[in-house]
Amino acid sequence: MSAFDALNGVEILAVDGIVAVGALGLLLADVAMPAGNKRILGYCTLLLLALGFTATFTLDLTGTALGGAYVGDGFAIWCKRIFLAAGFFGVLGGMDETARIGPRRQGEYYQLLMMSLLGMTLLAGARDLILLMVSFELMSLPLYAMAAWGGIGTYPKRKGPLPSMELPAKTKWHRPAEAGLKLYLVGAVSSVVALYGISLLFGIGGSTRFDVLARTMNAGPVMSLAVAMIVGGFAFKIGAAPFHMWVPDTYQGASTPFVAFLSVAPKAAGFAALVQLLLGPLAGHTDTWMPLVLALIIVSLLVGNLMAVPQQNVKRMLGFSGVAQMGFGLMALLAAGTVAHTSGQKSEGLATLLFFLAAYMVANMGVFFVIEAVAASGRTEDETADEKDSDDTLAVFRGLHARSPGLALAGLLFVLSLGGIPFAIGFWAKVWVLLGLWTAGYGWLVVLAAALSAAGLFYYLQIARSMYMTPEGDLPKVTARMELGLAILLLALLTMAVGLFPGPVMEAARVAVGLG
Amino acid sequence: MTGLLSPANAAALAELPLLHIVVAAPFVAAMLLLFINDTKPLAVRLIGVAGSTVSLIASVAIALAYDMTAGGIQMTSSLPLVPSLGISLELGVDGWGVSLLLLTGLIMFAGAFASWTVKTRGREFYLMLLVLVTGVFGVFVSLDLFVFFLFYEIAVLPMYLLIGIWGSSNKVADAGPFKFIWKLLDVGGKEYAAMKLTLMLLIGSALIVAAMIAMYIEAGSTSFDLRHLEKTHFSLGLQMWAFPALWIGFGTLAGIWPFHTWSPDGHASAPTAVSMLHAGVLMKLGAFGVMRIGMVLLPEGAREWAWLVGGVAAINILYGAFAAMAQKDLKYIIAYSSVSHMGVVMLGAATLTVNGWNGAVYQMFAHGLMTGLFFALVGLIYEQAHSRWIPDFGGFAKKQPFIAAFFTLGCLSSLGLPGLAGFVAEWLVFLGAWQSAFSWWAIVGLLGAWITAIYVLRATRRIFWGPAPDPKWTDIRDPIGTEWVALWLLGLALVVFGAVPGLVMDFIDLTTAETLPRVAGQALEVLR
Amino acid sequence: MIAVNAEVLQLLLLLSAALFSLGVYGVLTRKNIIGLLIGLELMANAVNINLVAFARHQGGTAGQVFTLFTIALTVAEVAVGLALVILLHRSRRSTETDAAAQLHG
Amino acid sequence: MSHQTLALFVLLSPLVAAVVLFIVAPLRVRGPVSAGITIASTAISLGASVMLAMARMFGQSAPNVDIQAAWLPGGGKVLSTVGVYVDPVAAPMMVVVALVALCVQVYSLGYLGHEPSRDRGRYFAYHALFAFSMLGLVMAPNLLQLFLCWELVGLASYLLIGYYWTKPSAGQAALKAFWVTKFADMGLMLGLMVLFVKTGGFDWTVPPGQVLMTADAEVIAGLLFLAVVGKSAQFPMHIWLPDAMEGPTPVSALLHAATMVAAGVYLIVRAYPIFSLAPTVLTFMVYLGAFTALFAAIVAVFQDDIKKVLAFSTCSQLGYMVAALGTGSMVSGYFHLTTHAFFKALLFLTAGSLIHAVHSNSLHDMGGLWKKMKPTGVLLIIGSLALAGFPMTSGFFSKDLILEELLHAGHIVPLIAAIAAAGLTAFYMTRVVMLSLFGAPSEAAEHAHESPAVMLAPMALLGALALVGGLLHGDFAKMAGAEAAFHITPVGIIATATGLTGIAAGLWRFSPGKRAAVGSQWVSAPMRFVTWLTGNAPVDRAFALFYRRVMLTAAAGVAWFDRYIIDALINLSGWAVLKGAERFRRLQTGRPADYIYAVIAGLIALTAMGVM
Repeated sequence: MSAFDALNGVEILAVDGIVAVGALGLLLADVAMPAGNKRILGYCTLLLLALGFTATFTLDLTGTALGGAYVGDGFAIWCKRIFLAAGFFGVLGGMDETARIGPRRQGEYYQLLMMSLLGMTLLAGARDLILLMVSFELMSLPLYAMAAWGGIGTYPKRKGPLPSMELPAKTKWHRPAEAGLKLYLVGAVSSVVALYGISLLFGIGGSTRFDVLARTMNAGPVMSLAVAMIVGGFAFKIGAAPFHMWVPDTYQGASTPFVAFLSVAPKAAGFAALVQLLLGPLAGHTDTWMPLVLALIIVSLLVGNLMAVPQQNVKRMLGFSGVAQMGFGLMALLAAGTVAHTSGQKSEGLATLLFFLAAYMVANMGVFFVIEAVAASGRTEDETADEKDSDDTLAVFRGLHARSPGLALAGLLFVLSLGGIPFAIGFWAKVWVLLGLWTAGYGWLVVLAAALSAAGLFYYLQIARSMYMTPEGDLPKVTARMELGLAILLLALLTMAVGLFPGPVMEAARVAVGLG
Repeated sequence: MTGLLSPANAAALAELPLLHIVVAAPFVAAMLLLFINDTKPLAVRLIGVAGSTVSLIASVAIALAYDMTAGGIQMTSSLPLVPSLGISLELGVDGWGVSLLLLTGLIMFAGAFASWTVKTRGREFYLMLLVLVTGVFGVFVSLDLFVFFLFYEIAVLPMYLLIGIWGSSNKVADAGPFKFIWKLLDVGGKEYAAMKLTLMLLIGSALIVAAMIAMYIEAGSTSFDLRHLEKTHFSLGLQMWAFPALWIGFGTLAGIWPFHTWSPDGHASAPTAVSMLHAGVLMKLGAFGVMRIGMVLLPEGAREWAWLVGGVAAINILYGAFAAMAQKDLKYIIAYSSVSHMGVVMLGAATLTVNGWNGAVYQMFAHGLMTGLFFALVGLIYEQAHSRWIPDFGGFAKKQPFIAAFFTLGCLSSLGLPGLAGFVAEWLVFLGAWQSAFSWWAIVGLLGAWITAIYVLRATRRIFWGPAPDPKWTDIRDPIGTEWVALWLLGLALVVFGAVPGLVMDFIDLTTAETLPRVAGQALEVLR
Repeated sequence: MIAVNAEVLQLLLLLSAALFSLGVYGVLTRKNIIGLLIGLELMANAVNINLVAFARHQGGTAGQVFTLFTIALTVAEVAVGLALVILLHRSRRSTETDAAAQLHG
Repeated sequence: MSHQTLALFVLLSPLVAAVVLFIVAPLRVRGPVSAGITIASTAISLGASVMLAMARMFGQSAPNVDIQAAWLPGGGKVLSTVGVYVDPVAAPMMVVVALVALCVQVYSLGYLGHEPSRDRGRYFAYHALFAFSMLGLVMAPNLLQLFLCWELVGLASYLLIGYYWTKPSAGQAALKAFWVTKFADMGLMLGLMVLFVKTGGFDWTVPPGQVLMTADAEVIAGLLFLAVVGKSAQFPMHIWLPDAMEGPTPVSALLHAATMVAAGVYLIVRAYPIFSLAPTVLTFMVYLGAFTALFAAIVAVFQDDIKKVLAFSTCSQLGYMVAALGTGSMVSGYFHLTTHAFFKALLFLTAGSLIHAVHSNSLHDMGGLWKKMKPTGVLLIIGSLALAGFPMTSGFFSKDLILEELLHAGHIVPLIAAIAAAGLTAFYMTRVVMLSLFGAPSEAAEHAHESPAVMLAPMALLGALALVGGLLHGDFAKMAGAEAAFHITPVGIIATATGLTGIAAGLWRFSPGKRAAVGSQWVSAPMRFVTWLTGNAPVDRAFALFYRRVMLTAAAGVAWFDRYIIDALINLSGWAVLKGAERFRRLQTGRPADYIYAVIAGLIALTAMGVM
């Protein structure tokens, strides 16, 4: 056995390599580059991500590497595509905002984003507890920093939840800092908890390798404890209730284009991690984890839909709606688990999960970008996003149909997609998930989910209402900046095109999980 | 409409992609509108009219091309959408579809003209309207359950914006002890109405999704094709819950009691053409869904639950009629009368007899024409009087003799006067009800028709008859210009299809005769 | 070196659980973010004890490697945390958790 | 022309007129044009009808005309047909309808001459519709078409009663007529349903090879009879008929005296094969008819409105017909229907002529008109004599036949009632004649003048028929396949004597000298109860109570229930969600410490779930 055996098959890490090298390259370029035109770094990032995305199609990334700790399969590749696409759109749509927040430091933002993406892409193929945790943290840590990205502003008097917390007028307050801190605190606790659970798994199974664990682990109370901690820890990442508390606050506090990224890519990664573990070494112990997932689904659906109802801040509303959406993702997992449990086979459940994540990515990023486009038009040049306290309430959309018909139409399309209305991509995602769930035998859950999803239109339609039914007053016309506009256009086209002809994409998702 | 074309010509006509045209025309028109400047209202209207005209012509052509001797589903075409799930854009039309396409074409054509006077944001209005009608046409020609559902949702959703933007708020009853609720929800407001309508219908469709998925899986998870599903014999267990699920899901749109409450507020708030389309056509989608999907695919379920379907329909008939009688807002009267008349449709469906089914489908057709006419008239009155409050009216026939005449015509069809389309439908439904296992339904239906006579004619008298109108109504007048189109078209259609019901009934009867035996089973043999 | 047999492993696991619980207690009760981070460290160290104990019990190196990684991860995590604390302190002159409680509802 | 073509002409010419007039507004708004089209079409109908009837009444050899076309399909077969059917039963009614319609239409030219042209146009369009529907009813090949037209004549009645739509009372009367008859029509619909279920069709004959059980026949006949009660204004559904006098007088003559109200009787005649299988219903008909005949006659005595007198008289006469049909003698009832059509139409037209002259319906406002309007007066007297059954007038023959049939069938009490009613009829008609023609002239009557020839001519024609129509009774019976020679019988003598007594009493009581006779103050104290009936009060009030207390209360209740229970439940759930969410969001305190609590608590919950 040669020392280099571990490098066998390392070519399947090509995409991860591109991202890693890109991240380091950006770091170097950032240092070398004069302060004036750091925006070029953004375009470089776009190029890199596009390159990586293309590579997932052109290169054969299937196989095993790192001595079995890393496996490239259809699922992992598909996940990578979602991450890279999310990164791509995140950069594209956020370019202006990033440049505005820190014109001289925008390179850091792109580096952090690339680092986080590296964590995600590695996570998608991890078959080893160590690699799983390392890549998980690699993904998480930059996000904490990015969430807190932004300037310090002064705000009008704000009411706090308690009298002692009320801020006097004109207090300096760093909204992104609060967003980052909350994400961090909940995230850190959760990841340590998950880590503890993983350490227990290691103890039970005696190995860090999934394939070994799958053979050696025995069910028991310790395992139940471990699984609960792992599920809980990762549920934080996907923002499933009751581990969702950071979601609305971070969404509201952080800069909108970042939230667009945060709301989709890490969640997809969280699902990837859950799938690796629960349908990998724990595939034989579905009785242990499926009740937990079921509980998370129900709580998420109820809490997310209920809490979204009274929100006036669009980003908060989307945060809660995202909690509910994650219920759908978990349903796909549940369906996949059931089939794995009963027949030991890969199932459509995973394919539905992939398709759902992609659909969610497209529509959710689209909404956030529309918010950003509208809010950005209300800002003056020297204002940064976090300084204006109210630029993302429902009121900013007033009369958008007249101020920018195109944006309004795109926004309508995205919220309808999120609401699961036909001929938008989100509809197919939800229906396919429900289809899988029914096959798995959770008919009652299908009815509950479908009904709550329809009821969820109440708050999605609030956005439509604000855009189409309220007079614009003296609000100015809106024009999205070029990059942002392009991102919105692309996402809208995707929503429409896949919504009209979902067949090929769904087929691809099936192929990715080894069906069809 | 049989025999108007020679078989050769009809066959040649059937070769054209008529079904695609009928669905695509409004959609293409809607897409065209995206590129039209809102400052050119005439161009917008003309495109709207053009889209609906093409659909109307195509639907007439479909009726002409349909081969009566062959029957069954014709003009089929297929375009796979999601091969792995067996979802494909299967189009085809049967006799029911032909008649309802014709109805939709007529109503939409009339509606395009009735929307002539939409003052603000006409482009978006026509766009939404055309998208909505695309969905309606789509439902009637879909042979794939999933695509059926897709179009169904498309037809339902634009209502939210159409009512919310162009609607009007209503004066509703005093809040009484519910002031805290009324205030929070803004009961009577157009946005309230729009939201209530949307949520109730979509939550209903959650049940449809569940039943649809269950049927798909039990049929082997290979295809949503209705013809495939029809061949499947679903287990009794599934039928016993899936049928009521479909009934409530689709029935919410058909206004079944007690899930009808979106209807009065929604119809009263909606702008003219939207009310016309919604009450005239969309509510029929619900009933069509119950019959075409629920009953045809789940025959045992339909048989087992017929008592409930018909019982609730009987409640609908009386309840809607009585509620209409107590209304003072003209649109609420029409809206509640729709609840009552849709009860007739559901009653006919529940009888599971040839006559009942023929009557049910014909009632969809007749009620569509009638209620379309009504809402067009109410729109005209409202536009001129800026009020729908009947106690303020009186003597309008002096200034609006033609509106009065057409309104009376609508009323007469509504109360089931022979010679008008409404009678044929009601008569067949009641006859079917009498033949069914629950004869008392027929008596309820007859009583409902009588109560209808009371409230519609009372309203007519209060609005149009009596001494010269109050001086404040100086501006009211008879229709002018394009306003005539809806009135003459729908009014004449009521008479023609009432006097010569065979024009449409031949189509309906063909499909009924083909599909009923599998639903009614032995019952059919006994009855005729 | 002490051999870690089953009894010892149990003791070690209990120790780790106790430490973890202490950490949780700290995380829940500290108002100061620094204190909270210390609690977090305790929890992370409980993980380390687990890993080391298992590694010794089962033999092999994987556990020890894992521990090393865990230590690194914890350090990185706390480093980011402290940076955020500094950011908070800059704007609010406070390191209490309640200083970051304006986004709510 | 073949009989088929003739029959089609009878039906289609008014149809074409109606369709043209309803659709082509420019023709309709011109009164003379509309009148011309309508009268021409009716004349064509009359001509064709007469030709058809002659062949059947006198020739005996003509086969029935039966043209049918599929109307409704059902399960791949024909459910029902429409068409024209002329047999000996239909033929005389066709003539009566077309003839009276033509007379009335011509008369209307004069009567409504002063109305705005537009309104006259509308009026004649309605007439065309009525002529079509009434002829369609008469010539119906099956009971379903009969029903279709039955409803359409109801519509025509509604429209014509409401002709003066600016008058609130006319509007109410139109609605009342429609509602009451429509209610009764439910019986007809239901009867047809039962008939269909039992025989598989809508024919009035039971198909060969099938047997209609007596019980079924009773049900069907009973239900059909319910509709007859409504349409032919039998007690207690007669309440709409007096109110229907709000319409123009020619309309009252045509619809509410001669033809439309007689449609009920015609229905029984037509469906006699079924009725004859239902003895209970027949007996009930005898009693109800006789009661109505007497009751309405009593009420008629106390009316001051000349049209109300005639309206109640119509009720009363229809009662005779119903009773006659109940005895099992189709011919007598049917014959009375035709003679009644002539003399009652005549009476209404003469009344219209009087009203036209004094611009009032009230007998108070008439008086002494004999001097001013001799021709009208003569015709009024002829009509009254015919109605009173004066020997050798048409009413004499037909009424006698009925009384005889009552005796034959052994219905003694109804017979007595009918004879009493005959006396009362003679009495109140004498009252009308005496008060209007010979009473002391009122102010209005001073300026009265005779009606134009266009009104007098149709009256004269009807007058002639009222006088001599009775002589046709033999042919009439032959056509119906019965032998009915007229004999002088004891019953006839008694009845005639009673009638003459009534006339004598009237002459004595209302002789010109007794001025107090005008108005209801002539009623003596014991008759107070009967005067109470003159307002039609008890029955009317019962119906009004039913409408207000039951229907409107139920409506208000349902509307309340809908808004405050059903809708409120939905609103309440919406409210609960909104409020609940408002409460629930407080859990999202914003304090990071609480968020960590949530994570730990969630973990503990998950762990607990997992371990258990």
